[in-house]
Amino acid sequence: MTDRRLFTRKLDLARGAVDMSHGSGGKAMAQLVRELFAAAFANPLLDQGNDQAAFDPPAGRMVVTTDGFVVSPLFFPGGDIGSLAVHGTVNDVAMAGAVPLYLTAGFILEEGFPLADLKRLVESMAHAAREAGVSIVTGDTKVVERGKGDGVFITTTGIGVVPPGVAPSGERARPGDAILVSGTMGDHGVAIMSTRENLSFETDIRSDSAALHGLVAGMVAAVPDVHVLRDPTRGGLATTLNEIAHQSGVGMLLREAAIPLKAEVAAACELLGLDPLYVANEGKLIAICAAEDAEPLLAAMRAHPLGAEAAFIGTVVEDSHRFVQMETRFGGKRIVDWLSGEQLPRIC
Amino acid sequence: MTDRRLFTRKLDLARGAVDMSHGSGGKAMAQLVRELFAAAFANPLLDQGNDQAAFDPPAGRMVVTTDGFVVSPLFFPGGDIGSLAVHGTVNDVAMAGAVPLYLTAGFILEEGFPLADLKRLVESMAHAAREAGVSIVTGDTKVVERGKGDGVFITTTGIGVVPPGVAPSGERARPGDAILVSGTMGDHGVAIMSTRENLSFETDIRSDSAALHGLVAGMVAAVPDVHVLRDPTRGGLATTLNEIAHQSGVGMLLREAAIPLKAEVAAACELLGLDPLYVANEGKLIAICAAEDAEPLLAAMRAHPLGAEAAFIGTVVEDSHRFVQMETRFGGKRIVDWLSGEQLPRIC
Amino acid sequence: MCLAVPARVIELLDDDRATVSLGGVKVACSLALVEGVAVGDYVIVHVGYALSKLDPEEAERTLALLAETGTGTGALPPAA
Amino acid sequence: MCLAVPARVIELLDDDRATVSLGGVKVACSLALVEGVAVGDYVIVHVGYALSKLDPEEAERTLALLAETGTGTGALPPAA
Amino acid sequence: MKYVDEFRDAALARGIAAAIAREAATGRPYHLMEFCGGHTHAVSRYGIPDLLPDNVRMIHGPGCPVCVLPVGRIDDAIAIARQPGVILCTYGDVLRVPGSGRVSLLKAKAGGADVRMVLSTMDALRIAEENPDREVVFFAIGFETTTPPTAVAVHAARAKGLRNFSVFCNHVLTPAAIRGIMDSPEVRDLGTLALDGVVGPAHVSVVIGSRPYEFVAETYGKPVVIAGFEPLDVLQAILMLIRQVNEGRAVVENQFTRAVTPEGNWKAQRLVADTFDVRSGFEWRGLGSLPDSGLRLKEEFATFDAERRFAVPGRAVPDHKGCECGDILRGVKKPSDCKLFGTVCTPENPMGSCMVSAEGGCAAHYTYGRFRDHRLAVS
Amino acid sequence: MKYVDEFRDAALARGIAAAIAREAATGRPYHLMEFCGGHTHAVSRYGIPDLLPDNVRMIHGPGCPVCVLPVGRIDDAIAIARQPGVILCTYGDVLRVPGSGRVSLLKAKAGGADVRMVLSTMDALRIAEENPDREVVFFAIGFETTTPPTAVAVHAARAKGLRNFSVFCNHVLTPAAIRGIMDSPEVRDLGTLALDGVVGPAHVSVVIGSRPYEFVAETYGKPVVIAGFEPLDVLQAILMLIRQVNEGRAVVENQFTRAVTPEGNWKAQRLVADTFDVRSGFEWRGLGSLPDSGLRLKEEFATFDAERRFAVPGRAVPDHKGCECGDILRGVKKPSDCKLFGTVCTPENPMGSCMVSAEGGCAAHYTYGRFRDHRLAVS
Ligand code: SF4
Ligand code: SF4
Ligand SMILES: [Mg+2]
Ligand SMILES: [Mg+2]
Ligand SMILES: [Mg+2]
Ligand SMILES: [Mg+2]
Ligand SMILES: [Mg+2]
Ligand SMILES: [Mg+2]
Ligand SMILES: [Mg+2]
Ligand SMILES: [Mg+2]
Ligand SMILES: [Mg+2]
Ligand SMILES: [Mg+2]
Repeated sequence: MTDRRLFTRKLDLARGAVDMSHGSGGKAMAQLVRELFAAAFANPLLDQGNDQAAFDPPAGRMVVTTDGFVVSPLFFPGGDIGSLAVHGTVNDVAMAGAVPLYLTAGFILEEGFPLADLKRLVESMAHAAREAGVSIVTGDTKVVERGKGDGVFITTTGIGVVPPGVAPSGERARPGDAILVSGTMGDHGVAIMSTRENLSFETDIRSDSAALHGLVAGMVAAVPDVHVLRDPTRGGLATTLNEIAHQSGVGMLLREAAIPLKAEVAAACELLGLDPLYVANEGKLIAICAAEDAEPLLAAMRAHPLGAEAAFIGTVVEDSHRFVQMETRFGGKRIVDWLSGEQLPRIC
Repeated sequence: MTDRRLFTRKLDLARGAVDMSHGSGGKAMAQLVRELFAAAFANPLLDQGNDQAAFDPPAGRMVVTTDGFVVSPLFFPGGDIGSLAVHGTVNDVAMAGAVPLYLTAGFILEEGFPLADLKRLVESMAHAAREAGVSIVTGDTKVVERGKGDGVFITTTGIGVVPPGVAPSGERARPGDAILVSGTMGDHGVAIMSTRENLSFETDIRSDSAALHGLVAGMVAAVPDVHVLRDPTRGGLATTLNEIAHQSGVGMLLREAAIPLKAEVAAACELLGLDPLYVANEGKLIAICAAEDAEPLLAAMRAHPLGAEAAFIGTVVEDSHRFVQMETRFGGKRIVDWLSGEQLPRIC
Repeated sequence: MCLAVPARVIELLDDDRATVSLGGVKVACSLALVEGVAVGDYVIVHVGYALSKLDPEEAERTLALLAETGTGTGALPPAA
Repeated sequence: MCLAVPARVIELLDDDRATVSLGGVKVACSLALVEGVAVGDYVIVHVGYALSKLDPEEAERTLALLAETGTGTGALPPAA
Repeated sequence: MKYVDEFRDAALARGIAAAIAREAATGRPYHLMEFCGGHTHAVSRYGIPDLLPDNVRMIHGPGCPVCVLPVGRIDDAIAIARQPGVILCTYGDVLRVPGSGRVSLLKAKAGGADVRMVLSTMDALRIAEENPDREVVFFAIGFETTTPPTAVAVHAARAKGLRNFSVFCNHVLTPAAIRGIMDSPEVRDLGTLALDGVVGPAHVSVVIGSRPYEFVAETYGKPVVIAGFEPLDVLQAILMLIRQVNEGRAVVENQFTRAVTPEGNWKAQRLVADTFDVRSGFEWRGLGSLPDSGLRLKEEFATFDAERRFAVPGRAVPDHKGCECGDILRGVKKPSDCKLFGTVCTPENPMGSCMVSAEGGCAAHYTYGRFRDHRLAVS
Repeated sequence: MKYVDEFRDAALARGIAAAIAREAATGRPYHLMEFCGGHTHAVSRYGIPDLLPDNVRMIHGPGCPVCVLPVGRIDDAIAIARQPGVILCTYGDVLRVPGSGRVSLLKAKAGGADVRMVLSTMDALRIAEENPDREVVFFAIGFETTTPPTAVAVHAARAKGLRNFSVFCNHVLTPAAIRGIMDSPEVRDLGTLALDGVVGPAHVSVVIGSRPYEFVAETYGKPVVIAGFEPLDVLQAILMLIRQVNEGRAVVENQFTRAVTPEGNWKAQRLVADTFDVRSGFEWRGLGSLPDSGLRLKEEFATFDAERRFAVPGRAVPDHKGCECGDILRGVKKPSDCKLFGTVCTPENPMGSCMVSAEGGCAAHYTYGRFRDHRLAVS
């Protein structure tokens, strides 16, 4: 029996819109799932059509992570909420040093959302997953009334497996460790800002949104004992380093001049009175390792296209106050504190 | 170093409200996570404070499942969105015959949502997880502007492990199989409806929201080869049976008189012109097994408090049209079709 | 569209309204279209309004007739 | 609050507005508060308005002075 | 549920069914039209055809107010709903009915119109009171059963001095529809629609009584039995009609004596008469424009009349091509006679209103009874 | 970034720092007040104290318009924002400033008020045009730099005939504030605030020129150097002040010659004069009510004046207990002198406005410089 028999008319993916029936659990929902999600994400586990995916566990420690994505606008230079929802979660898996295997995806759709847009971002999501070598193995769809949502929210969960001997974790930074970043800071946040109606400026900056597990694979092959890996997303480099300092009970000393920054990102931040160290990234990572591992780790990073501009930006120090400090380009010293309040809402 | 040093003033969980800074990735978010989520969900994996949880894989096939929860109202007779988000996902894990182990939780909060309500439902969630013996091992929080969300949406992902020899799946229903349900139909949906402003009626019906993995454990111990397990949530018994019929390429024949139904649920449906077979359940399951296994399976179900009213409601038949048919209490026959459109939005 | 249910009046409310009960489910309904309704009466409720009282004796008569008909002894009900 | 940046005018727009560029980032700003601004000029931009032109010669003079000062040879700038 | 469950008793049903089989064993066919959608729904949902002998055939009638509403009126309601500031309230039944271009009120809602489902006119009034700066329009549809609650709302709105409440009135009258059927060429001239009797409206008759149907017996010589909506009520009415036919009688009989009297509810009738005027003609899907078949608000309630307050397209729009709703509503075709039935047209993608309402002939047959088509096909 | 990066050069900074160290080696202290929040921010962010000898001490002044706004005016803005139909637009700086009961505009927004951050008065005008049925209020705050854009908006609103746009005016004048400091008992009588010179406003002076500060030198005998906001500008101004002090001179000098002239921007000044009247007195946090220190819309723009259009509480509200913002704004206390600093009061939970704006003394010290307190504590 074919689908044609169950769904007499194909979803109008060109001109249709989400309505409440698409979340009702009935045939309209089954059709949306079948003709859009299952078609785009097709893989043997998902294709079974159960409410869950079953798989044989891989050898090695496993990791699981989850992130919700509420970025506004949904489509932005360099990506969209669909690709971001894949990259963001793949990266959180990768930050455990792990190889990502499976994703789950939960959609919360707002009544009236154009199916054409939904199709575009679901296909972008499918593309990102294929590129990253992960399968979207199960999912869920809910629909909320107009005015109770904002187009689309996506929550993805990622599952991966960690190679033996690899165990990066936020509490493993030790005084003397080297702090590395994989590339320029703030690209994603600036790309988002450039699209905001009340900020709008013109720039060639695109989001750096990318899946980092390939980069990480090279890194842990070179330095299995990397102490910390983390992606500086919301809150940017500054906040992420403060989190790590806090978790590990250490201080840090950065060199402003060493932090990679695109000139246009710096200029956009100047214009808006923002500090690029607080601006979000979606395709960059921070790595912290023993001082003697810094050279080979940096080399491994630079050997991967996504780490070509990797840099050694500072050192972990002993500090009971857990301050992240920075030698400014100007020659003075300052704290690089947690983000307080918000720099810009809804960047991921 | 204590939290007091990082957060100078405790979150005002009595009178405070969510604002955009709670989703910014900065210190306000860290505090919300620490003082509310981490405090309520505390467990060794979550306590590490990483962006992902790592664990040693259990022996046996694993399952993963995800569901978003957007129920309105957030608090309803018999539960709330927090307990529902645990039960719903634990149940989707259990419907694979699996033992649930870990949950992840993604929150999408609307600016202005009272922290007191958030605390209440987070604690309800924590309680439900403890009762179910699962740990919430990682999570995520986003905040959207007022008018772009609806208080709280929660997406949970569950991970579990399947005992050897157990492999229920939606495509395994075979002609001749027995169709069982674990109890009365439609309680959850009627409980939700009774709270809706434009429907409001008075009834003692409470949601049946409950974690079914304990019931399932007894069932698969008694009949490891149960063919299909599924929880008839959105779309109710009718839609779920149609899904299974479609997946397995079979028909079904139900006996209306055998389907357990509370008198008040029947009355509420009569009043609203609804069919209880389409009304959602959150603590009930459908089991399909070989005819000869029906007796022991029913006995195992009835031995568990959540299956005390379990019943044998029909039989799988050969039917190239995959019709689910029913002998009415009245003596006639009719189709029990997929839900078309929506019976009631936002019940889960 | 003409869905209506027979419900028992369990409480008279102000504003010409009443609480009625159907199988234990209670709901408010308007009495604006009927007269002389008392607690204990059954009314036919449609879109939130009682349309008329239900006559219990006639209901019994109908059921009796149905029972008789089944055994071939039933007389016809009277012409309207 | 008094944040302002020096930006180069790259295009005059209608409505007394211009596109200015700061390090390659382009943004629109109002010229309502300045006069005689031409493409290529640098202006001080504050909350979306050009507040004045920037004098390139004075900027050079200041930088020269800064350089000299560092080596102890610098004269003081003139009193305002 | 007292007065409900008793009328769904399977044992009694078997008894009546036996009596019907016995008494209908005359070698002749019985073509009985259930006028009401409520009866259509009961027949399908309880599987009544399984209890009837082959020579007793039920014909679906035009008694579904959602189904008989012409496409143009749906378009008008959508046009009103889309006007800025408007909240359009209506009963759930009508939300999914496709207008022109297959746009329904539900789709208009997804597109941004503020359309709200209400269970009662009281809810619409409450919404108007709660939203003084919005225009609240109640899209009123229904037969005589549903009209008095609309009248109550209009009077209450006037008493409360509500200036932001109005009614888009689509109330219609059942006797006119029955007359339309009886006067149709298929019944009168062609004889293609054989009609031996009519199962008459239950809840409509609660309001207007059984008397308004006497013309059917008197003028057209067809027996009528007013019947309740429970399946035993329907079975009993069928038996009563068969007896009239067998005896060559044609009168109006009342099976639903527990709630219907010859006179009906005078209070409700008076209120309706005080609130509405009969339109000289009103368009019915399938039956065309029928004289004296629709209501509109009286002049004195003009400020509550959405048709006078809002510009509506007011265009007559033909049914969707290929949709046989019109013929089905007249009883001259069965749902399975429509080429689109179950293939192009399903409850998820209805091409016509008969596939929308649970009381529409196509929806009832699709949802509950379509297995019978296949059973026939293979037998 | 041309004209930016050059003024952040580390090599040049080392040269100026060496010159300062050399020339300040006189055995006497130098107490220099940077008037502007922009300077406060630059000093802290670039770590300028690390480049200065111990006897050169920078004192934060009252030049942060967000910080000097009294609590009562925040309360007024919140009261306006909460009125039905109002959209309150303002610059981002002010959103987190706590009013009474620690309620900020951001919290009011979370509570349902429609508060929008704008980057320019043009955005507020656009919002007013796009929402003709809403009342759009621009919460105007700022010094002479920020006032002309407000004036442009008011004139544009009049030209466009906008009836739903108004301004809640809190613009204040810097010379009055400097006079307030100079006249304060700590400077004049008690001598508890030693003041050897003032780093004068950069962008304010772009608009009003350097001349309005001459009274500081003439009346109070203190040297002033108008300086740009880049760190080299500040360093150079410090050197220039040290030289004046060493030479016993007290004049107004201009370091920011690339954008400041003695006369300033006449076009902007004229527009401001045409739009606003000077209030006879206006309350400054820390300085009390200062004569001729605030602006309000002229009578002819009364319809654009939110203070005349909306009822506001207009209550004077004392600062939060224990908050030393007032003393810090007068320069008589350092942030670390406040008992609440860094314990009860942090940027996430500010008790006073000085902990909110990046240009507030407390926020700048907390965010960039507080490690120095601890360094001192252990050394
Ligand atoms: S099946 Fe659909 S298209 Fe055919 S008559 Fe019925 S409603 Fe119209
Ligand atoms: S630290 Fe806080 S409380 Fe103390 S003066 Fe500064 S702003 Fe006021
Ligand atoms: Mg995560
Ligand atoms: Mg993440
Ligand atoms: Mg699901
Ligand atoms: Mg929206
Ligand atoms: Mg991360
Ligand atoms: Mg699931
Ligand atoms: Mg589920
Ligand atoms: Mg399920
Ligand atoms: Mg996260
Ligand atoms: Mg909301």
